[in-house]
Amino acid sequence: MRSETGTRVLGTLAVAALAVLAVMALVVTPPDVNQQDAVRLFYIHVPLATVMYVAFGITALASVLYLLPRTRARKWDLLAGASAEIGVVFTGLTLLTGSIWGRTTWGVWWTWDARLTTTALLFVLFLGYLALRRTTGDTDARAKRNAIAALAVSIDLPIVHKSVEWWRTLHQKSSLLDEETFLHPHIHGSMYWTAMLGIGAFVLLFAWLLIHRYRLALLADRVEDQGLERAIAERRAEVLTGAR
Amino acid sequence: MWHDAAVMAGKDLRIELRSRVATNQVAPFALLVLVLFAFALDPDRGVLARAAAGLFWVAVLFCALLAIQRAFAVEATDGARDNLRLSGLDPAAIFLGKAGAIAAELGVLEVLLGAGVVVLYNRALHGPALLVVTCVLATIGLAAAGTLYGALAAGLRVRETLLPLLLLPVVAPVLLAATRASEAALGGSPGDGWPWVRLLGVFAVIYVAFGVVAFGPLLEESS
Amino acid sequence: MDRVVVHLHAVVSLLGRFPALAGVDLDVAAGEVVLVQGPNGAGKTTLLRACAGLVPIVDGEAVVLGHDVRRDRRSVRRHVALLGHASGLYEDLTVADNLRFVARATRAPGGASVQDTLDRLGLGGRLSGVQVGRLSAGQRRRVAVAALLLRRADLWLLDEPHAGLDAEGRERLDDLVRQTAAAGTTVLLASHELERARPLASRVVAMAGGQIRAEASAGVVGVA
Amino acid sequence: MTHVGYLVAGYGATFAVLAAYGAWIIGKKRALARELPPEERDPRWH
Repeated sequence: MRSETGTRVLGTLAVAALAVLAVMALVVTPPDVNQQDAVRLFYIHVPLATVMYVAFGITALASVLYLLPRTRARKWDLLAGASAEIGVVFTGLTLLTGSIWGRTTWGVWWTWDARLTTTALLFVLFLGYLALRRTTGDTDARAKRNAIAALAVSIDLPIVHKSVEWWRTLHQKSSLLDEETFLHPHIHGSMYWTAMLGIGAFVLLFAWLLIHRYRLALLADRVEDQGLERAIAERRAEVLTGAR
Repeated sequence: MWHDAAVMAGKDLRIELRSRVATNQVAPFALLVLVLFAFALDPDRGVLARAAAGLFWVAVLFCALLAIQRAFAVEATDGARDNLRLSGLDPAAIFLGKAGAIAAELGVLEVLLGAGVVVLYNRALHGPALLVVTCVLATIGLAAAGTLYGALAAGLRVRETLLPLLLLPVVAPVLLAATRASEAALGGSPGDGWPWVRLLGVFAVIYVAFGVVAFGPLLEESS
Repeated sequence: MDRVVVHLHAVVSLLGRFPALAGVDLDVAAGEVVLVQGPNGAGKTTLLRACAGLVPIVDGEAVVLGHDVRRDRRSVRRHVALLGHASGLYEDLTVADNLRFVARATRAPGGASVQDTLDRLGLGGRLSGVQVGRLSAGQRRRVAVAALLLRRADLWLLDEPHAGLDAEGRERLDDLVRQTAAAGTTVLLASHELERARPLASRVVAMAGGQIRAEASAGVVGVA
Repeated sequence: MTHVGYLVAGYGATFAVLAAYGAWIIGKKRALARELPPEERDPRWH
């Protein structure tokens, strides 16, 4: 049953979960004592940031699997690319919602808040990775290079995270945007459940997007290969047409 | 392995000595960048002096980009790349050799830039131990990550524009850590600088190790 | 002494997505000098580079000097010397610098010394101190041949070797090919210049459309 | 209800971008599927 109905169910589930999230986040949950209703942005900002890391984690894992000779397969390269692209979309949205939230709290569109800065660096890091993926070259060579590039970026993440955190917490205490402060269970019950729902909904959406983006990559790969058989046939026919 | 690395580094450095691109183009460029910063930041309001460490490392970053582009432009002719693969040199040694040559060049440039900062931005040097360690570790980190990304982008038509996009975000933590450590040294409170130096050390170790492992496949695959 | 040095069966090789080799079958025994001739774009250059393990082989079998090229490219390369269109030398380095780098890099055990090789190619005197960038195409080609000699390889892959050489240069090259083939080194030679290359070859194969089309024994003077 | 404008902008933009991205993927997939020979048609592609 891993056919079309499977993903359609997943798709409708994700949309339903997002709808419930919107209602809970915008209406049901109470406003924050000092941020008032701006806190409602958290219900999508935090899940977006969480899924971003999940996506880039999958890219790193798939790249490792591609590099290990035992598990080397085209599909890992395609999965790494698909997950990274979705990851960049989620990173962009995390930055967007973070910036809007910054505007409501500090009146400026961009604050050098530790988490936002790290996210911005992630955005540029993986944009570079995606740019590298788009360059031409023979498929196997390109796939191996993509995997190495993905790992070269991924091993940088903890360093980026640590250095930015030290840099920004020299002056003020840890970032307000931290989900630990936000997801703390003792906060008002409905807020906590809404936050959990948020992460669940966006993970479902991510899964749906990944499956279809992966299939798109598979299809593009197949169309490219299909062209290859034709090219070999034409190549061989070159002599018959008297290519003297 | 170390013999091969020395052979490679020797070749790269000899190319730089003979072609004198480093001395005639990259070094003047480095000083030019310092002067441009001075134009951008009005010198007499003290901003320049305070930002000296940061500006120094931004200038080093730009020079690193040039040195890396140059190091791989030399190998860009497909004949040279074929010979390198056929040469039987161990890829890890090629990586260490090339990174070593770039590190050496950057070291010289840093001394030059250091003098430039002291003279142009009239910042006296303090905490020399911290400064030297910071420069050494940051240079190793930049050379290793730079050589790795130079190989990643090598052989691609768009490598001139792709290399900065790929490399600069990755070495952003080096810029951050090196600047903070240098400011701690210049500001006379070296104690604050040492955690940043540890971070530079971690970065250098990770990217040298990753480069040694990844360079072989990269050399193979760059068409 | 009929050891098969090069065994290619249905080899397919891609340049980007263009199938430069579309199913090549070729067997070359030790000491043979095989001439591969054919029109531009037939795939001659790719064939040589595939034998050297420089181009990914996506299909078929390829065994060179006992090593499977597809699985173990690096060990093939240690025993192979390629003379390509591009000299592959470092323009900023002098002739002597370039050759010293090749000698030290390939750690040619007991290889002919750099000076000796320079003399054999007539590059000994003033030329050795000149930057390769300043040499003429012909001189550059000679330095490339000198580099080839330094490698003491078991398989020579020569791509249009005579191109750019003057009469004296060609004479020296022909002597070198005869001497090395006599010494047991196998030579795969890709060339347009039939009248120049044929006397050297013990066998001629014609190539077109990324495949070996016809085979003709040159049956000619020179190497048996 | 404070910051309504910001909330609408934040939620609206997020859902709009995600919906557009999803639609783009499905659309591109269908377009590419047409290039495959009929026998390779596969439910995964639509």
